[in-house]
Amino acid sequence: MTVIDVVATALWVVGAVFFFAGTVGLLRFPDVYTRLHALTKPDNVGLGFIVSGLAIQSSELAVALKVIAVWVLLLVVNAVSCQVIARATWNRGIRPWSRR
Amino acid sequence: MTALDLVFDVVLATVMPVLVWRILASKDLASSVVLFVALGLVSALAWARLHAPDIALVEAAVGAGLTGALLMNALSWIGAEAGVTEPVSRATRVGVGILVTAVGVGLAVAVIHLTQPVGLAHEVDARLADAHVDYPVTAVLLSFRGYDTLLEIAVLVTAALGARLYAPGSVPGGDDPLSPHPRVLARVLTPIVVLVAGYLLWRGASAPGGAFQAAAVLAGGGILLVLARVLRPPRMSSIAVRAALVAGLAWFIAVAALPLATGAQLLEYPSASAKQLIISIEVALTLSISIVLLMFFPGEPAPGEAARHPEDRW
Amino acid sequence: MHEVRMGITVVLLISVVAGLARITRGPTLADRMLVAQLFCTTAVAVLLLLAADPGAEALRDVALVFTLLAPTVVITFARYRAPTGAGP
Amino acid sequence: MSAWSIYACSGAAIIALSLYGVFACAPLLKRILAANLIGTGVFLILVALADRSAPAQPDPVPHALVLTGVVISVSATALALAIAIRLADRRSSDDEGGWP
Repeated sequence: MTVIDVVATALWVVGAVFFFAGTVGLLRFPDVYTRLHALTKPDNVGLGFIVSGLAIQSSELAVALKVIAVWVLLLVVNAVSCQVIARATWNRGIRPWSRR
Repeated sequence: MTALDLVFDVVLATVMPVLVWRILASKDLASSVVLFVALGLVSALAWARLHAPDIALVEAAVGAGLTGALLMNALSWIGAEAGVTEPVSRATRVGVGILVTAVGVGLAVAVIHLTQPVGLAHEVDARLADAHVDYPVTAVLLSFRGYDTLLEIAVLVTAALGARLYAPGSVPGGDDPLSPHPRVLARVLTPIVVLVAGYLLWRGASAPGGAFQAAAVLAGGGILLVLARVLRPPRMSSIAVRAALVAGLAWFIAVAALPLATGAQLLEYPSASAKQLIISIEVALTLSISIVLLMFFPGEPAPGEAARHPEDRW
Repeated sequence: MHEVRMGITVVLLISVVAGLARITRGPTLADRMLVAQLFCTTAVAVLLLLAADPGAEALRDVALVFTLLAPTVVITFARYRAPTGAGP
Repeated sequence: MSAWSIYACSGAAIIALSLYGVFACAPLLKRILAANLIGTGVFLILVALADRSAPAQPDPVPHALVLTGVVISVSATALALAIAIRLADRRSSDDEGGWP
């Protein structure tokens, strides 16, 4: 394993941890809005780490740019999707959970 | 194949039937639809593992994007409680259960014991030069089995006509309660969707991609525009829509029948211009299939009475 | 490196399967939709990891298509009106 | 067990489950879903069989079949949904009428 491989592996492991954290949040958090917050972790950070690992390891620049493009696109799409989900939930009269 | 590959395959292959079971067992139809979307995503991974990236591409667009949207939309029209057929008696369920178990086990055993080594891969490879395309799957679709694809587009156009006859679609009015996000997102994504569709179509001659993939992506983008209320659902009354709907079929038939005039066989492309003809068919097919898929989407039900009489909105 | 990537994909797959419990539990449709979105993100990650194997480059396009069409279902869900008046 | 046989068994299980769904589920929408899922099972078996030659190139003929099959299956589902929409509409609008 070269240095790059080691770094890439570390990045992937960190990314996988964020994916795992997202699932835990999805299962443990009390309402839709907090779960949305949990979901953004794998979306943004988790995939970000995995993509960085792949990008530094790829031999071609085009490949690195493509995986980064997928990540950026997913950031945009999921950010808006989360807003849409939150707004639809709010419009249906569901209010955020609070510790009473 | 390493042990980890095996673990991945086993987990994936177990998750799919479990999802199917949950889809059919879940009490709430909306969660069935969500689970169905999840199954679409998971099965795309299975196609990827089985070295079928073409199918993964179509599945990604059709299974996850289109069918999910169609089902969710149909659910808004039908309602969660409507559309219930007669309850099935216990005896029938037990009988059917026994029968399908037999079918499943028999099928699995039969498939695993297929010893005949592999079908037509060698034949396709040997004749690839005659097909005028470099990518085997595209060669099978448009050259070796052009017949199938020609009939398929006919089936698709018929299905689109049928779907529109039954549920002609509606035009939602009023303010968008989700404004402005869907509209902005659709506007940002549309150029990228068109670019990706073009890229997939262009790749089809030499690598995974082609008319079906491009059309599925385009249709997904179209549905996004309709959902975001940027575009209205395509209307049958529009000449442009009708032309786009039949373009693929008409052009394919023309190209297929033309060699008959020179004494050649049906679908025998003249070898000098074969590649150009295949590409032109692919472009026409992309257009038609994407419009067909878009026609399946009847639009949102309008609030109140309007949704009850969709024929008024033809 | 293939083994490392496969190891990561197995972890991702198992973690997303655990998330399935949320679809069953709900309680609202939005919660279920979140799981579908998590599935989508995970599928993209898995596809990108698988695409690093030689000969599997096309899977990057699949990931791209996934990303592009993910919002369709989310927006149909958001438009979903239960006609009987029941909540999401 | 090789990879293809695992997926082929999975396909057989999906076919059995969804066949059961077609006959035993009460909601019309679920029957439509089940019919669509039978297709998924069949495709899985076909593509698994095409991959028997792994690690050599898989057989392109089943791939082409499934490719068209996926699109046909979404059309069939969409047509069925359109009919189901119309049926629900009829039922709700003329309850007094003679619609079955």
